[in-house]
Amino acid sequence: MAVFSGRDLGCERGERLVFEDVSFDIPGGGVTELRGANGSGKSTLLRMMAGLLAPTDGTILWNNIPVSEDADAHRARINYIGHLDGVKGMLTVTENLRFWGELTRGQQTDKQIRDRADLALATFGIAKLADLPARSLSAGQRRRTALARLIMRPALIWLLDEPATALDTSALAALDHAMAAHLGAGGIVVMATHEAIRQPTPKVDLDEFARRAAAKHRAAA
Amino acid sequence: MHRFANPTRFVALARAVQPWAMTIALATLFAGLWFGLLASPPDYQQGETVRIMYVHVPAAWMAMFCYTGMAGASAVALVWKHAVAHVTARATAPIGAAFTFLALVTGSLWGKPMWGTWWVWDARLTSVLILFFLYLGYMALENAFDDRARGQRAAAILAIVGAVNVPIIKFSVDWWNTLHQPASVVRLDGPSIHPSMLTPLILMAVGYTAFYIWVLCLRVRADINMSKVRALKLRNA
Amino acid sequence: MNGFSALLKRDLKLAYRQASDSLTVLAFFVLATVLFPLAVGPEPAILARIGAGVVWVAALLAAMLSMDRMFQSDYDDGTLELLVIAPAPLELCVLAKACAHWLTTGVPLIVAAPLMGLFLNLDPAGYGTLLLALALGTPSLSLIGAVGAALVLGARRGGALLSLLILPLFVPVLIFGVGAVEAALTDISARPQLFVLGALTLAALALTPWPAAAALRQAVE
Amino acid sequence: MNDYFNMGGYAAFVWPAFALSFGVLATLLVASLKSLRASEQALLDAGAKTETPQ
Repeated sequence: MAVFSGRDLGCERGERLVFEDVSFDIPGGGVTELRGANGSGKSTLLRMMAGLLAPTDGTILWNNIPVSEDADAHRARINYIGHLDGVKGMLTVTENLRFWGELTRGQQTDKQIRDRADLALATFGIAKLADLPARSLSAGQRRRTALARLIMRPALIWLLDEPATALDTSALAALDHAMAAHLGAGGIVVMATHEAIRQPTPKVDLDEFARRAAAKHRAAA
Repeated sequence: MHRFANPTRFVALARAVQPWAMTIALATLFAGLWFGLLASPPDYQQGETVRIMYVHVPAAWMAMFCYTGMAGASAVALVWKHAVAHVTARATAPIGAAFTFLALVTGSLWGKPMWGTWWVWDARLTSVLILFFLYLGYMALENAFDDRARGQRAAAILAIVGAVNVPIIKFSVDWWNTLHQPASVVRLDGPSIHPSMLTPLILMAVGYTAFYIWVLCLRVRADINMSKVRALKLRNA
Repeated sequence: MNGFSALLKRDLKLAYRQASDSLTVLAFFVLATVLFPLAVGPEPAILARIGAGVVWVAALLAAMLSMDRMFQSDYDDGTLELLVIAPAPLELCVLAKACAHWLTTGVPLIVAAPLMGLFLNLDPAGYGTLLLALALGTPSLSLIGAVGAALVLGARRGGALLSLLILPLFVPVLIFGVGAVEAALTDISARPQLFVLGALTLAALALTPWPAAAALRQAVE
Repeated sequence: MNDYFNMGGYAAFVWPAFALSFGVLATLLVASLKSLRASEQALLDAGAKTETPQ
């Protein structure tokens, strides 16, 4: 069974130590919440999992093999939704989604990409916005378009950075539904969020890791 | 600060090298001056102005030497992620720029008596002028970012890209210069160098190199100290 | 390759919808050229003598106008960080961006160049070589510009800084570009200069994607 | 002695070249020394023992 894990991860930005000795193990089909105060490094850890940022210490592993050994395979395995939506204002919603489908087209035909885009639009309830230029969308609608990107390219690991921002109840329901389907198929979801997720989930609490590291420093001093 | 790629070892090295660099620099520069100004004959063609060569040619060599050093340190910094290599490259930039500036000014001071104008589009002077802009670009990019680490990495990439381009620029400027060769331009270094002129030249070159290493040690130590100060402030904050 | 074509198609679509951008570049090119007769006087002999140089300098500065925005909009709306971690190779994305910049900026300059030759009383015998030299030289401007644009992402006053960084790197292209036209005008063969221009572009094609991609990766870190 | 300083009529070029060269290098040296002293002082103020107990 696939497992996404991290061993003693540490991150230093400039001269600031963001976090150290953070470890986690997330089995297939598992969802994990990143918890911690502002500035504890939730987004940084998520970006590190996505491969945007190399860990200063420690390693990230997939099935106990460091992901750095095959970065392309890791990139194909993840779908990252950050703070920024990555939506081009001058393109329509459909064009935005189709672009992401075409970018990693593989053997898919145009028709398959179009169908997948329609499915993504339907999943997040923005089918009626399909031909609107993205610049005229509201923040919530733009966030739904960003989330629709999860459907455009199947990926084992979903890395969601506060996905629920600007989402209304129906969008939240759509997100839960999509996540449930993804988890059911053995996928993994790592989410940095503040809202309480309905069902209790395993947590990676960065404040807890910070307390432990501080204690270790005090003990060593 | 534990990720600082053993700064303590590097600081110890800098402190060990510094006094040696200082003594060599002072000794050779003094000897170079003595030979250059007093104990060497004027040139039969250029007369006393040939003495300017003793400060011009070493400066031009150092301009190239520092840029190569900067590009090398940047490559090490990017490949092995040694923050100390970034510090070395950043400490080298102003020294290299100073040498390039000196090469340009002394070149112009040397050109005036020979060609009657302060600036002449001689191939090497032009290439050194472009090199001077590469230095300015490096320093400007280095502190154009709020995040220091971003500036260091961006400047390191620029230094390497610049280093790849220097020979291409040199080639095209030489080609351009020969094409537009005005009849009156005499090649800058004139006749082949008489042995008695070689000693001051070599002395000055060694003196400039030792001076570079000496000032480099000073600037690297200062830079590492300031990083430690910032880290301490962050930790106590 | 589909990453390349998807990004190129999207960028050309965006450029088409914001056509004013390439028009302003073209207007700058014409305006910059027109300044010279106003400055040095309309005397045809002088203009003919400096014509090739003026056209090239104006083309080079015009190409640089839109260069710092090559990655800026993607950097601001989050598309860039998604491109960095997309399974498609980032170096190909850089090539697609440089190609889009060349098509939207370089090609209009080439089309307008003969008119500029007319303004500057350039001997018509030199038009063919001018077009050929621009066609061979402008791609390397876009490619080297891509490295510069990636380096200044997120820097204060990126535009001005970009020109300080890459103008020294444009010197070889300028020298051989003008050299080719002047050789044609003095009816000696311009082939050597054109070959060198082609070599510079091929070298840029092979070498610039790596530093540009490295600069993009550290920009989104 | 005087004609030596005359530098065969080129005094106006030889002396400024040397003076400027050593002037610029000396300024660079002094600036670097000063910044090192300042950094060591700042290190003291920040409460760490200095790296060189000078």
